[in-house]
Amino acid sequence: MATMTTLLPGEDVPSSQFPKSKKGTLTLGPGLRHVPPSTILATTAGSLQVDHKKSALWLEFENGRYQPAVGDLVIAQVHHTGSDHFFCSLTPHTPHALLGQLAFEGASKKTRPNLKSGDIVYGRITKASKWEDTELECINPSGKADGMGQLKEGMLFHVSHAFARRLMMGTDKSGHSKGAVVILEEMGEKIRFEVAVGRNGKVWINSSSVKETVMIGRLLTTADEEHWDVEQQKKAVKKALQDA
Amino acid sequence: MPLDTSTYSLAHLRVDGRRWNELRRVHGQISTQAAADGSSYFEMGNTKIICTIAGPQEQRRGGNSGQSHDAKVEVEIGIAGFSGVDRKRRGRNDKRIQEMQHAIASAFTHTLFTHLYPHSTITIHLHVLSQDGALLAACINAATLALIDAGIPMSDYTAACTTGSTASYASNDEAADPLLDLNSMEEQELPFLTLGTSGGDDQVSLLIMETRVQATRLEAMVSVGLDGCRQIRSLLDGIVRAHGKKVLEARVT
Amino acid sequence: MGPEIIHHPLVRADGSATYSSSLFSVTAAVNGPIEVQRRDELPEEAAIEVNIRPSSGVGGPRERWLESVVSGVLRSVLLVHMNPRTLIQITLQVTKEPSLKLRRSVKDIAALPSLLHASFLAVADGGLPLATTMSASLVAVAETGETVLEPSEKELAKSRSAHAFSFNTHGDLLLDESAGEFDSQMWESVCQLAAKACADTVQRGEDEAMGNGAAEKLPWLRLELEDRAREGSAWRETT
Amino acid sequence: MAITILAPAPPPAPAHNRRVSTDDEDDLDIDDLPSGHATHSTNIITPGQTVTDDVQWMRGHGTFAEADSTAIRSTLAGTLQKTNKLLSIVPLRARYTPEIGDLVIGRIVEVQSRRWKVDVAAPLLANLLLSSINLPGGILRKRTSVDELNIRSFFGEGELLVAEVQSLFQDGSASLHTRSLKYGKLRNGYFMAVSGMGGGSGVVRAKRQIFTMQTARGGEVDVLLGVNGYIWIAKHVEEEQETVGINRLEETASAKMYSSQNDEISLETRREISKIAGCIRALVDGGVKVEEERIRWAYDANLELDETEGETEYLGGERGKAIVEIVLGGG
Amino acid sequence: MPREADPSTNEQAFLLSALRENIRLDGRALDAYRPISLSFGEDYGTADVRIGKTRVRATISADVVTPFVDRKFDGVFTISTELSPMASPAFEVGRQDQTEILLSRILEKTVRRSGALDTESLCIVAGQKCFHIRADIHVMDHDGNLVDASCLALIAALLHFRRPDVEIKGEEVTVFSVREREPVKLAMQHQPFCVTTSCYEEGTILLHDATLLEEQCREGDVLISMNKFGEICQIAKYGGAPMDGLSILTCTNTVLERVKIFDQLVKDRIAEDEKRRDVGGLIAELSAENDR
Repeated sequence: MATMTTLLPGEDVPSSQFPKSKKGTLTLGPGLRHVPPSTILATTAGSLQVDHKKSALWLEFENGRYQPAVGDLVIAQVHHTGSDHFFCSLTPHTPHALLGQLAFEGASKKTRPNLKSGDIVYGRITKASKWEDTELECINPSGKADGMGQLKEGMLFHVSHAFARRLMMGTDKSGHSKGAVVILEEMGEKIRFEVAVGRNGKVWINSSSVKETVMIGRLLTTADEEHWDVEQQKKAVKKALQDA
Repeated sequence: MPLDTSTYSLAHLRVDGRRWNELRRVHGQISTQAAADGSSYFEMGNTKIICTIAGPQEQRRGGNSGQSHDAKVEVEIGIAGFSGVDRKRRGRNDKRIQEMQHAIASAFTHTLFTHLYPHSTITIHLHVLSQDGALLAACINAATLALIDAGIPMSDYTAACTTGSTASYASNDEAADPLLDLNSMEEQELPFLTLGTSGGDDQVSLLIMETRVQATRLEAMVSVGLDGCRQIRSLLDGIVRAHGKKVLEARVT
Repeated sequence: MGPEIIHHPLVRADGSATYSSSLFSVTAAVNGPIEVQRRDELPEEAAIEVNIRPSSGVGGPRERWLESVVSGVLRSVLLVHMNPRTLIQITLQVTKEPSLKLRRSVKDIAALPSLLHASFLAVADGGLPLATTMSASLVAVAETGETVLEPSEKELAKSRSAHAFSFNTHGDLLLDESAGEFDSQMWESVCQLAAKACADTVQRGEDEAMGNGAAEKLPWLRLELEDRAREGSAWRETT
Repeated sequence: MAITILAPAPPPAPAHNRRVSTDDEDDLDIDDLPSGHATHSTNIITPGQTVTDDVQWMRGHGTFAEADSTAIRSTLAGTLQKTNKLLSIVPLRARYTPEIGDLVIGRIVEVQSRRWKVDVAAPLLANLLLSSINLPGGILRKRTSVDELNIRSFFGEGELLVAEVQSLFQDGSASLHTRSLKYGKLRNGYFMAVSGMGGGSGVVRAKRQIFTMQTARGGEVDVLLGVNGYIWIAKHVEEEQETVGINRLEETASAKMYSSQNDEISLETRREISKIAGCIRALVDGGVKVEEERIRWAYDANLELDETEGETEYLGGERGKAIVEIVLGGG
Repeated sequence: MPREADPSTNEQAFLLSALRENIRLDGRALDAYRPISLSFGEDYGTADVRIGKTRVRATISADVVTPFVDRKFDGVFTISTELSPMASPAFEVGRQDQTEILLSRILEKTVRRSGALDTESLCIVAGQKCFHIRADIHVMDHDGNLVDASCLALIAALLHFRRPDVEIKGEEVTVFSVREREPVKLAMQHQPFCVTTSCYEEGTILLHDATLLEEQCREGDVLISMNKFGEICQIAKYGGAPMDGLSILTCTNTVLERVKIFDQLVKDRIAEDEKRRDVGGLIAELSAENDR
């Protein structure tokens, strides 16, 4: 891997780092802003990441509050119910996001999902703007839930939003975890459990036993807090399975 | 002024002539304030309290308690400047009073059926006219009566009283006797606790002690307190029944 | 001696940092962007709330003044228009103060660079959008007329005047607060010294200035921030 | 100020003898109690008291059972009421709980974009939707967005109205309507609050909640008894029954419908209004239920007393007691 | 008015079902504490306590004031607890929060009312001059159990603190700065600590050192303050779910065990700190000088 470019707030991205793309459009991710005509400035301290295929640039940084972005899968908690929306909270102390009562699989005016305050849902962000309320849905354009909707039972664990992103990166062709988190895969080989990861730093885990759920959740939160590398993760999973 | 506890060991009589397990005179009235949703007047010896209930009524805006589905119990205590020996004015922000308010509110939140009144508030106003010990206990008893008058469902009476232990903490006297229902002179000299129970089986819903005492003496104090609460409960029950009888008589004629 | 910095010392806050110089030690916590109360809401930009808490006692007028100065500087550093109708809440807890008795006004001036550094590092840690990087420095003028950069307690106690400056990476002046007696000529020379000092903290490693090998001119702020940035994506290297 | 020395009170009855145990309390003969709304037992039941542990009964309002027991226990101080197999406790006194069809008097607390929030002395504020009121210009008129903007021209904060409970929400709050000519804004009168329907002495549900009284000197006076315990006593205004078509009638009525301006009320009428209010207050103080017949009796009783004992404006104290005595004696 | 966000229904239900199986989310035993760290600052009278993610800092300071008219022979001792948004955005500056009131009351009763600090020893000239010892509690991170952590920090800081030495010559009072003369320790009469017991499931499950989530889900709590001699300084059970009278009594036994551990912890850390400071026996020398 090439040496990492780190930027300080207010510094511009050197044009040599721009993705070599045939497409004319650049996609800017978090931590960067465009100042016309062609300057790209960092808005925080982070390491520059470039995806040449997608012609995208973004800055990676670890801490801070989750900022909603369109297309993100999140775990939201219903705060209260309005006449045609559920008011949901993505992170504490931020304005509520709106979840349409009809944005569920099979929902109609007659059969609305009955969510109460305190329930949690897995949904996708459809609108995120600094001027308007954030909006969510639990339905695909095809009308299918596709794993979204209310999350029943189980337990919610809180991790940093950077760690949640790594958890969601999936694996590359050779089966390696792109995000360098192998806990879920390693565990999955021995134990059956359900998992949903929200970009807002929430991981929902449900298994048949309380003990196993707690074990997986604790491994994830400690891995996040103590910055375990893949080897440490594997070791910890092994140990946890032995102790159980 | 140190309390002369030496006489106690001789005659086993307290400064006001009571024995160790005697309550002071308890007197209560119900429905004293016509304008309130519920009200009571309660005396424990010379501690005198008026209690009024407002609600359940819609929660004030801006409370933003969003998720809570149950009624909220709020308590406001006003202590009259002339109620005690020292004419000290206590401000609204006095932490001791706020602590008492919190204790009473959370004790009743558990015994009242708050889930029957979603998004509403039940406010308990307590006006202390005269203090002579057992202030918190008297407030709780007065509130119980007023809440019954307001017709707010509860699982049982909440009854409270104080107990103390003879001889202060300085002397580690194993022979210390527990005392029931202390007056303010006794409260100043002796370690004491306030005990509140709800339900018949000695379920302690409130216990507050602010003075230093040997842990070994706690058991005797608590058990005397539990007995005191049983007595208070039956006295409260008597007050409610007498009031109910009066109301029914008026209705029948 | 460079300042001592601890990144992200707190768990609950969105961003936090502890900054300790030889004079002061300050822990900063930032929460944001969060929901703002109606009365503080700004339609076009984020409201900034700064709270300074002294190590003992409750804050008074001098803390309120420091708060207003700090929030003014941060407003020019943060991209407040990126998060309109929200709140960025910064709490600064002073944990160490000079033990020598200093003049009130001098002590306040002396505290400013530490407060600013702590809050800037916390804001950067919290990933809040920033327009630029900033640095601050303290200069004291001794009775002899000699200028001292980052004075010690004793030097400060004996100083004729004290000056706090803050500059961003482009060399724009963000803060200028002084106490004591001085003339405009003196001020200008002090200002130049401070500008140089501020620029030094963030200069690029490859710059020739590094070659001079002056130890006290280490670009500590750049190093700290870059370290932090690398740490954030350290996991990539393990794959 | 005169100082009275109270006689020393007797010592409290030895409490030990009165064990708190349901066995010692008057045994409740549930089986003998006739079923139905009108009758309840005369025994007082207090919170926490076990009503029965017989499994044949079902628990209704004012009772609860602990998770691990079948015993039905009371949550209120009141009397037992039996409806077939359902046992409920009627409290001695309680705040008004709305029921569909109740005639209530309320006060506007808040104006929202398409509805009003109305205080009806219930645990929660009642709703009055813009679509549930008669709009000026005919019943069948369509509601427009202009009406939404002019919502304050119908009812503003603090104004009083008489309405009927149309439906109840899940949380128990009421939705009101004023879609009848007898409902709507209140003016020309006097408001008083007594405790409402909750088993206590106050306004009771009766055949007629609105009636007109012919007073001795002040002409006709309307009395509106809200089931929620709010009472409105006002000067009677004759509807102008001119020879106009039915549509015309509605129009003239509706023009005045939302006026907040009082008519001219003579001193005599004002005095009579206050006397009726005094009578009602005397009834409430005496623990007598407030209903049309009793108010009329009380008013007549007061007139009688005016003659025998001289006229007085204050109807509390001794005079109040005398009125109540006559009323209880049967008018 | 900001407030702490309520945990989701799932979290509440899961936490309770786990407790029913005697499992806590962080794998602790019910009566176990999270790892406790206690450290002292460079200056005298600063203690930093971390219990898990909860972090509290106590700072003691002293100055000379006139005593209260009705307490001529006593010094002044105040404890200030002001919660800031640093600990949690739910805490607002300048508004008294329920948590803050209870925290301040418990510290007041545990430490001040129980006479842990001998205030008579703070008197310099009766009726004219005395020390005002001020304790500031700064909550830096809030993840539950603020009371126990604050109490521990406060006692440790009081034990660590040294007030300036004074000399009285007739009417004249000289207060020596730290540089002039080795400062002196405060006179402590006993060291009380507070232990919070949280209860669940109608008081059948009791646990110590609840995290914030566990606090939000609990039915009630009992705060008991004791010293190692088995004296109870304060009990506070504010409402909540009723508990058996007997189980409160048994609570005091487990609390006493915990208090003894706290007492030893503070003692060890203080000894370590003194050793660290006493480079080359300098302090011993100075204090010997003071004694004469």
